[in-house]
Amino acid sequence: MNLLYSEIEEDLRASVRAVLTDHCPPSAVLARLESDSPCDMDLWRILVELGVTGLHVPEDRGGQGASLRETAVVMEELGRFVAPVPFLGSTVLATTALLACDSDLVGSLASGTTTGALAVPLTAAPGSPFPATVSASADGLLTGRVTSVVDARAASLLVVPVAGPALYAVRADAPGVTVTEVVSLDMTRRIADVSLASTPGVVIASGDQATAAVEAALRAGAGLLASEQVGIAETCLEQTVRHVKDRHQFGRAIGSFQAIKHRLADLWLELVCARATARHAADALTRQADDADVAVALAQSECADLAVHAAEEAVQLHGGIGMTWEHPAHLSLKRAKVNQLALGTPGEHRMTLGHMVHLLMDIPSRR
Amino acid sequence: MNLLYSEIEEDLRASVRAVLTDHCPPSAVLARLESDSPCDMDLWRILVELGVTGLHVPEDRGGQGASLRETAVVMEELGRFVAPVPFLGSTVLATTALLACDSDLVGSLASGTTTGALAVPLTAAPGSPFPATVSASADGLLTGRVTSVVDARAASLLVVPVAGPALYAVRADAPGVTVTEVVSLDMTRRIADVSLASTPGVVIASGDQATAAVEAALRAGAGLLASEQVGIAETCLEQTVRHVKDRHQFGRAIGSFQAIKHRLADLWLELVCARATARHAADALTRQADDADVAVALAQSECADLAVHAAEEAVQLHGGIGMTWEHPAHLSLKRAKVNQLALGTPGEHRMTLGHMVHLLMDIPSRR
Amino acid sequence: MTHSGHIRDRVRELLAAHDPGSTDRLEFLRARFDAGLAWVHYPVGLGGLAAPRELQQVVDAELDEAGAPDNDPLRIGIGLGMAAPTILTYGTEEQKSRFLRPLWTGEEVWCQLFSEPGAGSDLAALGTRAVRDGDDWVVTGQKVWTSSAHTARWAILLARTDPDLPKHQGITYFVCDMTAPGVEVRPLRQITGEAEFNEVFLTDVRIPDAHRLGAVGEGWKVARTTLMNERVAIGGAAIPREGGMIGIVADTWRQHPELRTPELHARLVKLWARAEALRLTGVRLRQQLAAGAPGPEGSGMKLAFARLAQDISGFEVELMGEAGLRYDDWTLCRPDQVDFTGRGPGYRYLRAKGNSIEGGTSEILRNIIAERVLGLPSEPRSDTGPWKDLPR
Amino acid sequence: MTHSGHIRDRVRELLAAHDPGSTDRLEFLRARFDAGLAWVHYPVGLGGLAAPRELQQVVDAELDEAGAPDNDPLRIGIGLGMAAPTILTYGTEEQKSRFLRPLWTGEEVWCQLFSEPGAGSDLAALGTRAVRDGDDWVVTGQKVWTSSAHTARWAILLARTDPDLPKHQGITYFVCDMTAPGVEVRPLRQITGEAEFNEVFLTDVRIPDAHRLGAVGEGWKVARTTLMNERVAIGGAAIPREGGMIGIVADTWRQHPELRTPELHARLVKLWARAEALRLTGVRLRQQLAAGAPGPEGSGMKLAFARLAQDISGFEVELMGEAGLRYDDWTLCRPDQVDFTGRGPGYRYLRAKGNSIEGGTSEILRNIIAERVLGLPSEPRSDTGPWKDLPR
Repeated sequence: MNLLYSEIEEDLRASVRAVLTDHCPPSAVLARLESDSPCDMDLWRILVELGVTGLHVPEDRGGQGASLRETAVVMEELGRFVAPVPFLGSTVLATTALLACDSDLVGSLASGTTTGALAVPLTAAPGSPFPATVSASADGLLTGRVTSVVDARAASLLVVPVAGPALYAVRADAPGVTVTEVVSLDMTRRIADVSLASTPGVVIASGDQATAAVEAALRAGAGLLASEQVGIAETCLEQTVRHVKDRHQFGRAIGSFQAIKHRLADLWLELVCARATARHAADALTRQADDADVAVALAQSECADLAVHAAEEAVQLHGGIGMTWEHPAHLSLKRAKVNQLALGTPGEHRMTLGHMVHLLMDIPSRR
Repeated sequence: MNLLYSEIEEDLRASVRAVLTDHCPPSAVLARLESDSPCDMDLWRILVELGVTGLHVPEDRGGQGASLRETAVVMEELGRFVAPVPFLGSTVLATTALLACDSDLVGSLASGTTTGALAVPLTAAPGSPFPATVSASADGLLTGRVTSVVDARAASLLVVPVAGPALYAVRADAPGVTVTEVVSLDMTRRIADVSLASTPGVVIASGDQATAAVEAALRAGAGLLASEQVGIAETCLEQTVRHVKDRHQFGRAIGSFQAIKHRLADLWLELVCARATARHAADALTRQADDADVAVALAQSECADLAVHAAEEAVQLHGGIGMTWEHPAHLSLKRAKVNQLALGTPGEHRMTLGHMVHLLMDIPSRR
Repeated sequence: MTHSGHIRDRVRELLAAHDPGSTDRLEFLRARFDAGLAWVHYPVGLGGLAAPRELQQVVDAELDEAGAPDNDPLRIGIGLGMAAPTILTYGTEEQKSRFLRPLWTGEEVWCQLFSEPGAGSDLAALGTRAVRDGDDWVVTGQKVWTSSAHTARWAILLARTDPDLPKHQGITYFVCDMTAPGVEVRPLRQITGEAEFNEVFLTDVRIPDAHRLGAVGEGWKVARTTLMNERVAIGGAAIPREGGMIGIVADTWRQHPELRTPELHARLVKLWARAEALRLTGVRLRQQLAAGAPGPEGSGMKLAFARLAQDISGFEVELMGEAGLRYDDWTLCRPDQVDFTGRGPGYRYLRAKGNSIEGGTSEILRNIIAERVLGLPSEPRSDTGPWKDLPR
Repeated sequence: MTHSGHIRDRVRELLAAHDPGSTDRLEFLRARFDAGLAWVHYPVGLGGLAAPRELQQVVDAELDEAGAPDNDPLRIGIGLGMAAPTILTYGTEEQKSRFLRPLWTGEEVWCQLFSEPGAGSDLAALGTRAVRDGDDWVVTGQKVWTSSAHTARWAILLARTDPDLPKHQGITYFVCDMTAPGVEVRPLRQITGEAEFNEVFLTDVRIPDAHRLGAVGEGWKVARTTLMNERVAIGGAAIPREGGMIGIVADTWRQHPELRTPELHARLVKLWARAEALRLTGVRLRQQLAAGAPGPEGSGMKLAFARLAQDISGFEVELMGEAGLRYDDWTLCRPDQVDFTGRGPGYRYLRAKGNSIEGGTSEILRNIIAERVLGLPSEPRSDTGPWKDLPR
């Protein structure tokens, strides 16, 4: 078990952070909020150049041959900047699903020439039943609807779970595909409803392999989302510390008031503990450890609520300015709140966790 | 609905407080902790003189003809002083049970000539099944055991639920009665295990009347315990406020440090809200309101955790001195913690509450 | 002293002379003001009859029954609640005659120019400058969190007239003409997407000395009257069980068994209990007020309400699951009044964040409770020197 | 510089000359000290070999394997952890020779006379007076929270030698003979019923100036060495999953289905997750230390541990139901060392309350994190004048 960041990981972080500092300042994210193009594809292309889309894909399948640990570090940085790029949908969810199949398509996602999305609702949790809202006709045409698919509009390749179970690859521009964006609470990572009507697709897995592929994607997604949540919390804490040092009221920096100091000390401590769980999840996923499921559920349990808490404290301790549209605090708040629902709520993960560590809920009946 | 304290109630409070200030200072309670006589019967006799044992008993049955509202005020004061008297066991639980029967015995409890106890475990919650660990033989002799009976050692009259259901009056000095004190977490209100072996008793109710009498006692007990919890919290807050004003560290009263101020402000606010629920419960019980059960469950939900929180803050904010045996902070802590378990935990009361207000837990089956 | 019978006579006379069914709304309101039935506890000639305040309820009820128009009090809340009592207490006779009638009828909307970007919790640190120039004052500065600024004709304004004095001493209170040159109002968008409030930029705005309220340098004292009247509203009206946000969430729970989990159930019932406890606290507070013995509990109501609203709305988004990912509408709009519960869960969640900031932050309220209710000592002060030397 | 091979040779020589199976325990320990194998990083002649500290593990492992007795480090923790490094750093040659050997062998137990009833969190405000009288100092005052005082031969003591200076400047550090006339030790009973600690009353106790550690008035600087060494222990040893309190509660849950409710389940799993998260945080901290890059995370471990222990033990009492009403034993006893988890739920609950007070209150730890880790500004200070004028 290695819960540290390696030197290579720190170098990777520095590269990603340099790109984001230059190309993804809060002003740029704010300016894009209500635009019709949800993702910043210019920024995405620069990140693709850096190679971040193939980190956890083996070299012989077109990737960098690193691991989910490195991908988790990228998630932390993207969380810090609330970056509007399809990393979760394409690099984490779709890529992990394809990796678990014998599909060659993974290479184009790893290289960034294609952007993908996994057609499941963003709220799907690891361990939930195989989604089966799309069905295939006898001649292999797909019909059905999947709601709340993350990063769907940016995707040219849809990885679609189909009743059977099976997993299909569908081109986003194929006949019968409709991707309808909905109004998202997190405008920096939007969701869309995907409809298929007699749409042609290619089977890439079926039976247990299809089920396992979706499960692997959801598990990796939930585990790595914990790292994003750590990144969000970290930036919220840093911004708030900076603000309370600068902001003077009653002749003092408000950060010298003890109640504020104690709240921020508590938040820092929560962050310290949550970070250990997020690293643990990324490490356990990488090692394919026996208790990777426990590690993922634990990390989500701790990190999801942490990020919301940190973002809420950031808004509160920025005072009125934190309530304004022009200040970036709400970007973190909305991302953190949506992440709390994404890939399993903390409550769902704790339910799973209790089950896995034999703290059963099997309750004798009462009134 | 009247959530205030009437003038009569305030007068009553003043009388009780005056007696307790004189006869029940912390030093006296501390001195009695490890003595073999758990209750202060001298203090009890003075309180009996005041008439507090018959407040909620009608005049034609030997009482004062006031109501549970007044009895609740006495509970608040007894809680403030962590007074070692058998008020809960005798005046609240046993008296209320007898009131619900056509038994003349209530008069002697109301007048204080007899001290009673209701033979149920202190953890029994309103709405729980009729306790049936004692059974009657064909010739009316009782055999069985009831654990954790509050104020049992001070009682000369035991009111015993018996399988059937029935309610029996049993003299504590009757043949076959054994009252074994256990080591109690709250040494100021001890519990004992009661055994009966072919013990003679008198039936005072049977069937639905017995069930209703026990339920009425538990409901009144839980509802009025909320007032005691308010009293505990109030005294903890007052003592802590006094301490942090006096105690200087770093050249300042520690009560001028903002983190301490904010915590005590929060505690005060919890107390304010909890007090409204405790008054509401006492008032609803008095009015025999339709939603008295809701009012009781709500009051326990809010007041039990409040009292523990207040006592824990008192220990912490007194620093090292609050951890010592000689300081009275631990008296409130132990009473509050035991009260959290007594007559239903906050969790049990909330379960009941959810049921009563139609927030059902009827959950579709998951994994 | 006027008694209730006399008041009813006056109402009847007003209604006889101005049939609500056929009289123009504004004409009726003016007539009502002139009849002393606007606010009966105000002096005669200023919309009142110098009568006991509680008789206003009689007037309102009778006029309401007769179908008379009201003055849309939510729309002109700042004028009625803050400007009017301040003008009445500190205004000159000319000021009272000029301002109160159109204020009450709603012909002239008022707003409040107090808070500044650098003076929020510490309002007395405000830096908007007013410099005397002949019969005028010349005012320059920036105000923020101003509701109704874009519809207002007048503003109550705090400005610093002497930066060499300690912060509370160099402030003066003015009435500012919002149509004067140099007044610029910009909508201030919030995290909900809408713009309830405005920023107001003042650039060399000329205010005649005749529009000063109270003496030069006495502005903080005058402002306390205004702010005390702001807080009177706290406690508010009685709400039924499950009124407000908790009712919305409870209904969702009842209607959607598929959203339930044991953990959410435990949290919901706990929130329900807290909401009901707070409601009962409000009931008890009103009973204390009615009994003429107001307790200090009022100071806590806003603090508790803010926390509860935030906890319930945060829970609601989690409970909604997939629907919680969505928002109703991000379109920028400028609502006339705020609706905490009318929109979707995402809106409720975001809007509730403001509850612990607006009208006194929760941190300031905790200070107030600790010092004024519990009597804990204040912090050592580091802001007692001249305003101009304060760190900021 | 001694390397690992040389160390192993020394161990072998020691074992050859003193067979652990047949040598008296104390004799063996003295021989080990004299061989420089007590604390290898100490100087030659003082129980060490001036070797790198990490080689101690090699020594300990080899001796342990050979069945050699140890010096019962938990019993003499204050001597080993606090007195020894301070004597090494500030002691005279005579002091080092006199004190370190019996300290290490456990022949002489040490205790710490720092805290006072009026100087807890604010230790530097201590008021125990030491007045020079010829070659001696005469010490009078009261100390508190002293563990091992009743078994100790020596104490490290802070006393005020100049009340006219600011509080940090007038303190001097002494070694106090606990058998000297005027030293009175009284057990201090805690809310658990037992007396882990003592009060120590000092009345005209004479301490020779030769037992002063460091210069007159430099006591605070010397004490910082002591206190820094106290904090090194934090982080502690690796524990397995479900080690400590959470394991006890989890086992109770598994063995007693009749205690379960959905609400308790949700709370238990949450506590389990927090316990596991804190355990992993400890693992990560040790990995950072091992990698030579200690993070500031250590400052938080005690704070987080205290809160978690209090929450788990509070939960456990609730979970136990009727059994939670009972206590195991209130009899006054004076345990040699504290056992947080060995007794019943009631004991665990009460004892855990001390976790957020002893060794630095949680409030002080939050201040430290806020100021040293987050870099937030300190409070305005009001205790910089002469000690004698400070409010208390």
